[in-house]
Amino acid sequence: MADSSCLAVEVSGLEFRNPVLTASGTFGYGLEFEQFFPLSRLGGFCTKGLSLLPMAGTAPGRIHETPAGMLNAIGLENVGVEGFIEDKLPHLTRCDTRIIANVLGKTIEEFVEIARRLDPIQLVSALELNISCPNISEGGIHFGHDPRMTHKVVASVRSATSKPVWVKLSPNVTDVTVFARACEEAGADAITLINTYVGMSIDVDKRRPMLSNTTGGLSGPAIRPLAVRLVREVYQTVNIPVIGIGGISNARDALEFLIAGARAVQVGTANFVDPCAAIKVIDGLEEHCRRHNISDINELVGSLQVEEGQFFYY
Amino acid sequence: MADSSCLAVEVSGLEFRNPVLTASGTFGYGLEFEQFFPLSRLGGFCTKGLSLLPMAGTAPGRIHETPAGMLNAIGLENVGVEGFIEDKLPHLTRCDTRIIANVLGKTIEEFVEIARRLDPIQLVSALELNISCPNISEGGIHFGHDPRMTHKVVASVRSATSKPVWVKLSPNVTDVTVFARACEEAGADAITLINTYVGMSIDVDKRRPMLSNTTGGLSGPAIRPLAVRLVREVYQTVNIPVIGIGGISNARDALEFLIAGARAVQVGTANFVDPCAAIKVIDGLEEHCRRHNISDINELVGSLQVEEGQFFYY
Amino acid sequence: MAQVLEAPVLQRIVLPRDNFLLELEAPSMAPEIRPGQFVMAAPCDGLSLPNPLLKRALAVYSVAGKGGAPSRIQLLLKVIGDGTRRLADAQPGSTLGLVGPLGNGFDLEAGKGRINLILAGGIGIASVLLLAEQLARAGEVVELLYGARSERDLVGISDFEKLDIPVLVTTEDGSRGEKGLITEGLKRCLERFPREHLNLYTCGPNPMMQAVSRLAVEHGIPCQISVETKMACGFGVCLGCSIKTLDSYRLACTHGPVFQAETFVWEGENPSSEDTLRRQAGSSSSRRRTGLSHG
Amino acid sequence: MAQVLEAPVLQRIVLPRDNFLLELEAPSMAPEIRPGQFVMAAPCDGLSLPNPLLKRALAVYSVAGKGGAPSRIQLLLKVIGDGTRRLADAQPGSTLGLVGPLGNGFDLEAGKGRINLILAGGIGIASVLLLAEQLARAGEVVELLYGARSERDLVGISDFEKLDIPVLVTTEDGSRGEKGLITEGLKRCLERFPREHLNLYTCGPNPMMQAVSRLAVEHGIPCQISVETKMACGFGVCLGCSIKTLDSYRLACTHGPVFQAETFVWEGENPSSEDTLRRQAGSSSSRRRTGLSHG
Ligand SMILES: Cc1cc2nc3c(=O)[nH]c(=O)nc-3n(C[C@H](O)[C@H](O)[C@H](O)COP(=O)(O)OP(=O)(O)OC[C@H]3O[C@@H](n4cnc5c(N)ncnc54)[C@H](O)[C@@H]3O)c2cc1C
Ligand SMILES: Cc1cc2nc3c(=O)[nH]c(=O)nc-3n(C[C@H](O)[C@H](O)[C@H](O)COP(=O)(O)OP(=O)(O)OC[C@H]3O[C@@H](n4cnc5c(N)ncnc54)[C@H](O)[C@@H]3O)c2cc1C
Ligand SMILES: Cc1cc2nc3c(=O)[nH]c(=O)nc-3n(C[C@H](O)[C@H](O)[C@H](O)COP(=O)(O)O)c2cc1C
Ligand SMILES: Cc1cc2nc3c(=O)[nH]c(=O)nc-3n(C[C@H](O)[C@H](O)[C@H](O)COP(=O)(O)O)c2cc1C
Ligand code: FES
Ligand code: FES
Repeated sequence: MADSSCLAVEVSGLEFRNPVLTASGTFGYGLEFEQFFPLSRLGGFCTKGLSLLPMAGTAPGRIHETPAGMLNAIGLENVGVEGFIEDKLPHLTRCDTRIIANVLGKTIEEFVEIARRLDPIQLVSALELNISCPNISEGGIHFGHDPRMTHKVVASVRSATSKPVWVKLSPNVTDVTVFARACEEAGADAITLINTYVGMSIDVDKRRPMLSNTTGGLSGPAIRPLAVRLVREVYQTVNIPVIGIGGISNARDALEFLIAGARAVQVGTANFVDPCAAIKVIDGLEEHCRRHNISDINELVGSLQVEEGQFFYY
Repeated sequence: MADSSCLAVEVSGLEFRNPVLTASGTFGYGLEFEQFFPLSRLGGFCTKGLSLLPMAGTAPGRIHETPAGMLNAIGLENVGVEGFIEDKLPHLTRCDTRIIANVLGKTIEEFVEIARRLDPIQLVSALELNISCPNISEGGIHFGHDPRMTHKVVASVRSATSKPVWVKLSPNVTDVTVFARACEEAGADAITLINTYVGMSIDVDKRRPMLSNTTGGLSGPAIRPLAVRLVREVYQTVNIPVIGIGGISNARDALEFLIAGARAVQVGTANFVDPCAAIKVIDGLEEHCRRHNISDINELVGSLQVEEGQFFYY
Repeated sequence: MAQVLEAPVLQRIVLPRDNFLLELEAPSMAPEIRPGQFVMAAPCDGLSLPNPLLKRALAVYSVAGKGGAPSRIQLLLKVIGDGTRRLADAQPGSTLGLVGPLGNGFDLEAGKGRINLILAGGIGIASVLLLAEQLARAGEVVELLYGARSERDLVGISDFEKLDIPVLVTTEDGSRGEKGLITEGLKRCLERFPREHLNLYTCGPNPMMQAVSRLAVEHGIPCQISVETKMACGFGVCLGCSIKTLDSYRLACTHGPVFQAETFVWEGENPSSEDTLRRQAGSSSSRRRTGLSHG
Repeated sequence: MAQVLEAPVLQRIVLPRDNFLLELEAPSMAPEIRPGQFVMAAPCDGLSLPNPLLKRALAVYSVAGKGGAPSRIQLLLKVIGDGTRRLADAQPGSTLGLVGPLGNGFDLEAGKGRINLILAGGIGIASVLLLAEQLARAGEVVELLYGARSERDLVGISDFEKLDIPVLVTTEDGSRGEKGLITEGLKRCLERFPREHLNLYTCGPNPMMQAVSRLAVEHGIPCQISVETKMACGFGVCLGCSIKTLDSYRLACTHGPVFQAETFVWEGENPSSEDTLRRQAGSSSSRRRTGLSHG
């Protein structure tokens, strides 16, 4: 059922059996989910952000739930690129799904070095550059808030790897299309968006931030309307494919992104709420295609019909 | 009880009996709420955005509910500044609360002209410049996304009125502090934030936007963590007072803003959910002060305690 | 004057096809209700945030109470999405948060001395029981034309029969009454009764009300429609519930939810200025005209 | 191997002070539960979005079933905020969404041949019934020290008494048992029993567990603590539930929720490198040492 071909999509030269991936930082290194479903059901998954060296992350007090969402400041705790290659990948050789390595450097050189190390790794289908993490002080969001830096890091990684390069954009900017264009010009193969919005919650009795890091990234259904709009804007701006993320919990949510212009989607926070959320999204998309007689889900991509000019009375 | 002096605050030279106002566009012209409670309970209220001429707003399909929030594209339907002065204000002469005129122009000249017309009106305590409405194509957000334009419109209005000038900022920018500083330098008396985030929802069966205007502004609890963080940033940047808005439904929510640095708050979308929401916020603040032995709510303003430097392990 | 209150749920009756009847204790509100008015409602569940966030508009189906002024109100609702799902789950002993009464309701004057046809589609029935009751009590001629997909979707018929109001049922699958659309029933009424004596009220899905409106306007019969829009507040401050009339946008909550069919512009309709003039002419003449027949 | 399932609520028992016991049908999960493990839980309410969004961690209080393998699990919960409010509202006939069993649970080996003192504070009792049961069944010496604010906050005592486990109650207001804090009870035990024969388990509010830990570490008594943190997933992927140990951050969900008192760093504690060395030394020695007394 899940493999029925009506859901197949192509992104950056790669075939995906369906347009549903799971988002970086919400799916561990994939292994943790094998107890819930075969990873081969997925279009693919994005690893937790990998840095050159392992990182321990921020102090306890890393998450806080908010209305229809959550704040996180994990501080990119991860096993490092070598740890991933040596300790995690050997267990993934038979997972039969596309693995996207989400990577993060503090400098361009680090980004390039990580890309080089992953380049020979067959099991990794593509790189997703996280230039948008709000939770570390160096790197991350710095590359994502200055279009020249964005261009530079993308171009550098592009020339350091033979794999498709996806760039994950920050929504915390005035005009995301500027960054999308910079990525396209620098040779990116796809744009993924959105990463989280910077936010903050306060314990009003203690008068202290809920997170040890003071601020964190807001994810979940709360931000979905913002993400859908940004995906639409980027879809209208660039020619490379767009991968939509932000508050997707079910097939209806995923369809919003596809119709807005996303070639594929990623399920994030919903994996915490229901470990099988991504599978439900896939099943729901197939059901939708059946009900609406859609033989190829690509028909839906960018199919939003917008009414002509609204008129205002004065 | 409500008038107990522990809640009194001063903003831009004006005394408010409590720090709870109601937000523009969510409280009509005040009159609609007289059936629910005496307006004198409030610190004050902000009128629906007033333009030079009346506006009919956008076509039907103006609102859509989203997780813990709602999108709106009202298109600034309003009676116009003259309509307000002639038809609404006469009924407000005995409301005994502060009226803040939220105003909006398509050009600097319009802003100035509206300010001039309101200048002699005693009942209006202050002007709140809406340079951040996402739902009209001219004016509004254009002034809010270019710091030079922000400076220009604020300085122009500042010299056209003797009333305090508050400026309402857009959150849809990379760095809101740039705009806050521009306002301060141009002579603004207070900063109010946030206005809504631009978002979009899609009817996936019809493949059409849920709003006739395609995009709309996201408000409600969903955006509160984002608003709290922006208020904190602006509080740390400027010396003029900050008025916090965004998803406040109860006293706890309001306290987050006060502790983050807001001198006063505005209740918006919650007025729709419960017409008495603002009153509950006021009662809850008083209760909080009593429970925590706070004799002056100003003690709380900006009282957030942030831990020193977090350490990361590598 | 609308009130804000928490009303205890006294009774919850499960009806076929996801329809529910809730009876609430609301002694301050019940006597104030006029036919066609509505409340904004949501369960009080003790959570810090309601889900969905916004209350939902529900017509007051009926008011009740032993002797003297009514003290209870009844809501009849069909589960569509999350808002109605949560309302339908409200158990006796729990309470609903209400704001109301809201809206203008139906103009009963227009029905004086007329043959009043009430056309209800589906859950639209919820808006018209009080109307039927008051018209009947005032001695006016009233008939209910009630259309639904299937027999099991019909709710509340006995409440109308108790008032001795003739009920003409049409179902799309013919499982009860005439098979077909309610407009077929209306067309037959147009043959049965002199048009100039007719007065219509309608509440139901948009396509049905649009079809009824078209017939009414074509034949110059006054017709009041009770429309459904998304509403955030229900009392005129969010400006979110606008609908289009021939000369301006209006708010469904405070100007409506009842509008005249002649001046209402349906979604997708784009009346040319000619149409506008014709319909406006028709509208004023239909109001003045009394003994005139279009044949 | 954790499972994802929808478990029907069979029974809901209302206890004093906002405590509730829920019994669920979960035949595939019940036999897998080890003492100290937990589930992530939320009601299935048919809405398109859960509210709150995230499930809540709940210890498995007990498992039950007629003959053979257990088929039901019991959750004991106290209403704190929205998450536990909604769980407590779950009626028989409804279902809970569960993920579990999760976490490593208690190390029962450590209790072999020891005098096992279980120190529970408040709703912390929920994590230790299965532990007590299995220790008792294995023939180990077990005593429960149970502290709460007041008599009415004590829940489940009879479940321990049924197992013939001595229960030593302390309440802050003295309404039942000894008046005072649970650490007073512990101090008396330290006098009653040879320390080198003791083994502690504790679950309760952080300040209580911190005090218990301090006593245990001071006296070189092994002590397992079951900690509570905010959890988004419960199975090791959000990395949100980290706690600090002397040498690294650890995940409360997959590395815990049970940790050794000696290596656990409490909020606010900032062990100097000296402390660290001392405690690490203490910790390894306390494990090796058997006949040594600190006086
Ligand atoms: C003045 C007024 C009076 C009303 N009176 C009643 C009443 O007495 N009884 C009653 O049951 N309802 C009544 N309604 C409708 C009710 O308010 C709900 O808004 C509506 O049923 C959908 O709310 P929901 O939360 O269940 O669905 P939502 O979650 O808001 O919507 C679910 C999905 O259904 C679609 N949808 C919305 N409305 C309808 C519809 N009518 N038919 C089909 N799909 C729809 C939405 O676009 C959405 O995709 C009234 C509405 C108004 C404006
Ligand atoms: C491994 C594990 C096992 C658990 N087992 C159980 C169990 O068996 N039974 C049970 O009832 N609970 C148990 N809990 C706690 C439970 O998961 C809830 O998280 C907690 O009670 C708060 O959830 P809530 O949604 O009700 O409150 P929230 O809305 O999340 O919190 C409400 C407010 O209370 C504060 N708060 C959170 N936790 C506590 C607390 N413990 N005491 C006081 N204030 C608090 C929050 O900071 C917030 O301000 C366990 C937790 C963990 C991690
Ligand atoms: C706990 C957590 C950790 C995350 N870690 C990463 C990360 O390492 N790299 C990254 O690019 N995005 C990370 N993200 C962002 C998600 O991949 C996703 O972009 C975001 O959460 C929005 O999607 P959602 O609303 O579906 O969660 C993380 C998100 C969460 C909630
Ligand atoms: C329906 C609606 C209409 C609004 N109209 C205006 C307006 O005219 N002028 C303005 O400055 N802000 C307007 N706002 C923004 C609110 O004043 C407020 O800044 C925003 O909604 C965030 O607060 P909340 O989350 O409490 O609603 C409007 C908001 C809503 C929901
Ligand atoms: S529903 Fe808010 S104005 Fe009508
Ligand atoms: S709760 Fe998600 S990793 Fe522990």
